[in-house]
Amino acid sequence: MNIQNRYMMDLINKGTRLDNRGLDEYRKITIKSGVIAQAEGSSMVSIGDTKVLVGIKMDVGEPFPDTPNEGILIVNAELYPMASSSFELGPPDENSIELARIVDRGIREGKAIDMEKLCIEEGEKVWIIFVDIQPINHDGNLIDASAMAAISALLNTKMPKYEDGSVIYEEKKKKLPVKDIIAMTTFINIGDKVLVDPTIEEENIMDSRVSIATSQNGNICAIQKGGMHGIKPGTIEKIFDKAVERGEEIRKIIKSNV
Amino acid sequence: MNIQNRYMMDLINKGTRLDNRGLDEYRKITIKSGVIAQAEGSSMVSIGDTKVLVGIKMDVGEPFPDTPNEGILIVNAELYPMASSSFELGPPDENSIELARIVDRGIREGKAIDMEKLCIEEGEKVWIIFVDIQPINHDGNLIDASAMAAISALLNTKMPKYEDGSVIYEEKKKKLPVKDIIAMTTFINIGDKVLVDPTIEEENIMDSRVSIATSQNGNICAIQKGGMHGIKPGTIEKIFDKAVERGEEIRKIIKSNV
Amino acid sequence: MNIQNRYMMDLINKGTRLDNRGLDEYRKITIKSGVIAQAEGSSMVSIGDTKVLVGIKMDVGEPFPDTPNEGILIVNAELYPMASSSFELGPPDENSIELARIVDRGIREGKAIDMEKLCIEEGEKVWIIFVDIQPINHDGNLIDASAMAAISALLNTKMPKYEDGSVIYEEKKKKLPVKDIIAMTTFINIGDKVLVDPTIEEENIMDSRVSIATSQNGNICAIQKGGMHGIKPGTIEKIFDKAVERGEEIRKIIKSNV
Amino acid sequence: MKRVDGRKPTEIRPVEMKVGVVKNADGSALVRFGNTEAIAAVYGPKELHPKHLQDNEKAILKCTYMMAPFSTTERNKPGPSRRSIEISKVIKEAIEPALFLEEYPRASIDVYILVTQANAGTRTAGINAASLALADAGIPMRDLVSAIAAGKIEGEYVIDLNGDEEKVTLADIPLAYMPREGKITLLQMDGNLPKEDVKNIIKLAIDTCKKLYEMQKKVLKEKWLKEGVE
Amino acid sequence: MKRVDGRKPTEIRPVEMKVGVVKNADGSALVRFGNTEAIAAVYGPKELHPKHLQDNEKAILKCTYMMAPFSTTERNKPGPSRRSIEISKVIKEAIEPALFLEEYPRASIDVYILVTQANAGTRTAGINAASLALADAGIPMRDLVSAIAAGKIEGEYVIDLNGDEEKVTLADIPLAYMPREGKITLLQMDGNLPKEDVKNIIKLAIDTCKKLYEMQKKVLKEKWLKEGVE
Amino acid sequence: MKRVDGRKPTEIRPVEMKVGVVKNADGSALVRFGNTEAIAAVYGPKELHPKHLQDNEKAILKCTYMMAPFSTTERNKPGPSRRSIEISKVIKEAIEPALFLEEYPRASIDVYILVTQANAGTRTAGINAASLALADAGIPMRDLVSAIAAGKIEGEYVIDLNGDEEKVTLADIPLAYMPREGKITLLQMDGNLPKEDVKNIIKLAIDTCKKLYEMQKKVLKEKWLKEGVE
Repeated sequence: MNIQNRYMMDLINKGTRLDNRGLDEYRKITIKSGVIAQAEGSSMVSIGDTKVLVGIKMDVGEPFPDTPNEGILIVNAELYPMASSSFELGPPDENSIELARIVDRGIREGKAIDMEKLCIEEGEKVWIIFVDIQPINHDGNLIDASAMAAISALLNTKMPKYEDGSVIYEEKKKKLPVKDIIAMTTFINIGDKVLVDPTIEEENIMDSRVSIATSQNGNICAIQKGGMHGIKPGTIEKIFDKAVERGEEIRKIIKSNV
Repeated sequence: MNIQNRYMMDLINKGTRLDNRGLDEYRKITIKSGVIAQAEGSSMVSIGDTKVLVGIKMDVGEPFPDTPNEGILIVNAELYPMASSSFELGPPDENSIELARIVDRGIREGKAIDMEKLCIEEGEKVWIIFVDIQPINHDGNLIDASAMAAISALLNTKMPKYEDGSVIYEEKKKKLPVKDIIAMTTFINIGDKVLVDPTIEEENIMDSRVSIATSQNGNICAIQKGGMHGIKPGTIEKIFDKAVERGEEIRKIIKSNV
Repeated sequence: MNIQNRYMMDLINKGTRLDNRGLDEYRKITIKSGVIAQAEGSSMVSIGDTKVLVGIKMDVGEPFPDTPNEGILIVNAELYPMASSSFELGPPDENSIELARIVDRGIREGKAIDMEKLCIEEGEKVWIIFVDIQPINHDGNLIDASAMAAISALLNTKMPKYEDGSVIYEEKKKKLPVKDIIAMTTFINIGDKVLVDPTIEEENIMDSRVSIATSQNGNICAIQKGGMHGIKPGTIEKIFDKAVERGEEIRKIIKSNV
Repeated sequence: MKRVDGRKPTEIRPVEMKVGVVKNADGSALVRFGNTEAIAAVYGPKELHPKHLQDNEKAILKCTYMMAPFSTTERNKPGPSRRSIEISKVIKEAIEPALFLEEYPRASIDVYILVTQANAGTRTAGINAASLALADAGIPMRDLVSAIAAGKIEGEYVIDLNGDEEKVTLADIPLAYMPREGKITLLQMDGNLPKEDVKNIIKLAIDTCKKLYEMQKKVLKEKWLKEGVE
Repeated sequence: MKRVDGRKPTEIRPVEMKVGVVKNADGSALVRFGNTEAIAAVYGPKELHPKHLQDNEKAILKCTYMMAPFSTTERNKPGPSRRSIEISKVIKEAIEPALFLEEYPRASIDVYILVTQANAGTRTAGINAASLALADAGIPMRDLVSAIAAGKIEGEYVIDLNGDEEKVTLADIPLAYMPREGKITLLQMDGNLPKEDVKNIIKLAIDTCKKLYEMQKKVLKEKWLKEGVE
Repeated sequence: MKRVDGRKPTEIRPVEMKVGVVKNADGSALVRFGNTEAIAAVYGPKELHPKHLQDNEKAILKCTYMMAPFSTTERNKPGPSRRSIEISKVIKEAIEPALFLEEYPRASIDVYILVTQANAGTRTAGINAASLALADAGIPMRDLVSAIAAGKIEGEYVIDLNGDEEKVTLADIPLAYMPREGKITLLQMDGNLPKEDVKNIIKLAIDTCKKLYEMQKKVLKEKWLKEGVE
């Protein structure tokens, strides 16, 4: 382990971090919505130096056979090397797929969108919502920034008109029926310490990572453990408690930016 | 040439093999059908340590324009590296494509399936039969093992019900209309010797390989020569005679396992 | 810079070239049309040792939503390594895509084909024209050879019959409605010299490349600048004048071969 | 509460575990829970090629999870999907904590999982099989990894969901656990439940992992005994 | 003649230029013309891996132009398209003339352009941003590269076409120019016009590039002043 | 029996053979049988890059068979297909027996075949062309390889099936043969016939290969004579 990492570890063991934050403290969060003229909804979220842009596009298509009266949600993440030298050109890799699927599960399982309101004609035509996650700068905690930007962009979305079999993107009126504001909180553990909102340097030395999506009523609606080490059941339980608390705060920040 | 190969050559020239078989002798063959709950038909075939699992899936789709009243046969082989360190991850390579196409030609040209009985509505809807070949362990003679598993799986197949435009996989009654039991026999030649059922070690030193599919009436319905050496016309003729004989035996084994 | 390149440069500065041509002089051009029995139109063009074969295939499909009463033009180039050791196997790379798109733009913007005459049923069925560019030997100036072969092949094209929803390739009668004969002329500059019809050796030492498509009335309908150096506005203007002149000559050659 | 297949809430499906099912591999295993079956094969540790991909400080563990095309009711299109790529990643992260990769610098250990039958719980079946296959390959391990999914149906916590149950459970929580180390190595959840429920489901899954752990050890012991005899 | 958005024929859309927008990059910039916006980030010069791709005589410049899926009215499918591959190529050829690649043998300089909003003129916005990002990265340059598209509508030459205008212009001529060197580094045309018109449109585009050049220099100067202060 | 195109059963279509049709290649040839035409080009032997793909004991022969998109009645989608990948493999195995690859360790010999017109018999036309191209490249060969397909229509054995005949033949048997060595290097069959028929068809194909062999030798001799003169 190099000197910087050892120093970081020492600080963490003392309950503080390279950027002077407490282990439980987020970096500064800013949300700017409605930043993309061509998108139905959009939001740029910064958490410290991590910046993620999410745009929402909508289209009309056939529903899945098993949900003939529900809209379709498609979440996609592009880890374009512009945002980090750790990203690579090419088709989506396991990291970009995992990121998209975690955010997808949070929205889907948390029933953030009223999918039945997106049905135009049962079994024939429903709205498709494309949530495209585009990191602009990656300095750790992409998952929380992406989820926050996705929810903020969905809250910002106005649906285009659908008339005579075509989507009229020029006319946007109705808001997207968002039912719940999902909050995603990611924790990493290093030794026996648990940190929120890791920077990239902290992620590089983490033992494991747990991301938890919670809905407005405090329920947990998605979990994803990552990282190359195991984690104790007791630590997981503590993280659940924190996730519900933290989720409330994140929800407040998101709401105050609508 | 290394010592083991030289020793194998010596044995072969004396008319025997590393595993004490005669040149004309197959390894032990076992067939277990109906092993996959989710498949319409399935069979696991072992020839010595070579193990191939074939599953049959059926679906309904549009016929090809030039055969509007016939079902569609699709044969696919996945050389997943689980089964051999000589296989590689990635899209099908020339070996997996050749394997699938040899088996496909045997079934197709030998008219093993009554394709016209698979027509639901001429020009509109026909049954598609997917034959998926999945080697579990590759110790030589994949072609014969795959063909035997494919035919056995087809014989084991029960067609799902088709009702009101959808396939009901839960209800399976009618047997697939199998008309002919194709037998595939592969020979390799090493010098002027001809061997059946080669192990992987024998395949590694072979001059050439000839696979022959025969139908119940003793006709030849597909041939594929492989390998990096030429083969004499006289040897080919002898192989044809043996292929017809051997085919009879293989057919018996297949039938006794239905 | 190696000796041959230095010698080439010296010659060019004196106004001549390795193959004794003047800077403004094309190599010998030959056009042979109707060389592919299976194609609706075809042409093999040689410019010196550069040889390009273009074949035209037609089919019927749905029009693009924004041009419901127009046919569809698809231009594709395959830089198969048969034609040059600088080509590589694999999906189209930037060079093959650029080549196809330059030729496409010349034909499209020059309105070489009367696309409205290719409408069979508005919004439903239109003719699709596939222009496939297949270099046989690459000795420089692929762009001009490809464009010339494409136009010659289009002029050579007879449309198949369309009856009862299917294309009858066996019956070809009507000529493709070609309205304009586009001429493509490519110039390279090396230092302050401008050369037409570069060989591969000349392309290897060029500063920049400008390709210009002109239509029969002398208008410019497509430009593409390439190469790793900038070019002066004055040089560009001179090239425009030459392009219009040269275009006339090329059009004559094309016409004389119809 | 009676489950669709007659099981009790905390009862797992009939389990089959076998090692040595793929002769060519350095280690292999088959694990079946009812109509869910996975085969795992391990190749390695072996020198990694090409060399520029080697890690000088540890072995590189590669995990691939693949479903046979015939393993699902509707044919599963061959080739990797977004789902299978994510599962390959979480399986790797579930297994790696059990290995001493730092003991094999410049090497690779390749784990291939093939799902031959899919009726829910394929990733956990795959982890159980992979863990057995690694042990069968004789690779030193901190611990075996055991895995199972659990959920909540009609007010009761249920273990080892099958395909029908997966559609109605309030949550699907696959979990992998190293019993001796006392550590969770895989944890995912799809669903919507208060955190207390989630905690209880995790406890149930951990308890079941401990039972699977005993079964895994038994299978390995039998194999070693048999080998000793031969 | 009044343009659809009220501009005069030779008037560009409201321009925004910023540098340093991507912290991780060695240099970066954002350039916006109305509702067309591109971000460029530069990584390098740095040693190129794997080694067998290195050029012993110069750095290898790689340019990638990508559109965000939400940057267009109809969602743009992710991944490279024939159009984006061609544009990546011409952008590289527009930028390379400004660099001293021979100063960095065996190195690579990677330029990534992301179009976040597309309302015509994305390649020229991308070139302006890339040129700023290279300067922001402190890479020595022969000159800045400025770029704009021009055309002819209803008898008048017009600069900086927007999406609506792109559909009706008689020609769409994107151009990149190094003002101090006096050289055109990108020139393309789609359209149908007499050569005199084309020459005039090129002149108009060059004049506008000179103005953009001043804006680019101002943005860089401000950044350097600010850095000096800090 | 009269064939659709008026040929006798044992008559091949009009044949054209030319060498040196691709200047850039080390050797090249065009072979046409009626409306079936293939061009082959050979590059090599040359050092194989990257080095880790080299074989220290012999040259690596690579064969690629590709159909031009316009070579078929319905446009052939560009890029490799399952069919073309299989044919590339069997062509390689048809040609390799004629070469002394062990004479060129660490080298590669690349054979590219382009089918420009497809009216049945493209793989055999490709083999004839590849064999000529290898000889044209001056690569030492054990023997030339000649190839033709044969079948049985209306009770008669017929040689060199065309596209219409391919649809009605009881068997389609493409074969490649080294006449001096007396060895078959390609043999495939689609069809359904007693083994005696198959044997007879093979004999017919071998006889025809011997005639093609003479034509191939003549074309090469003419080329060498001409070169001697120049």
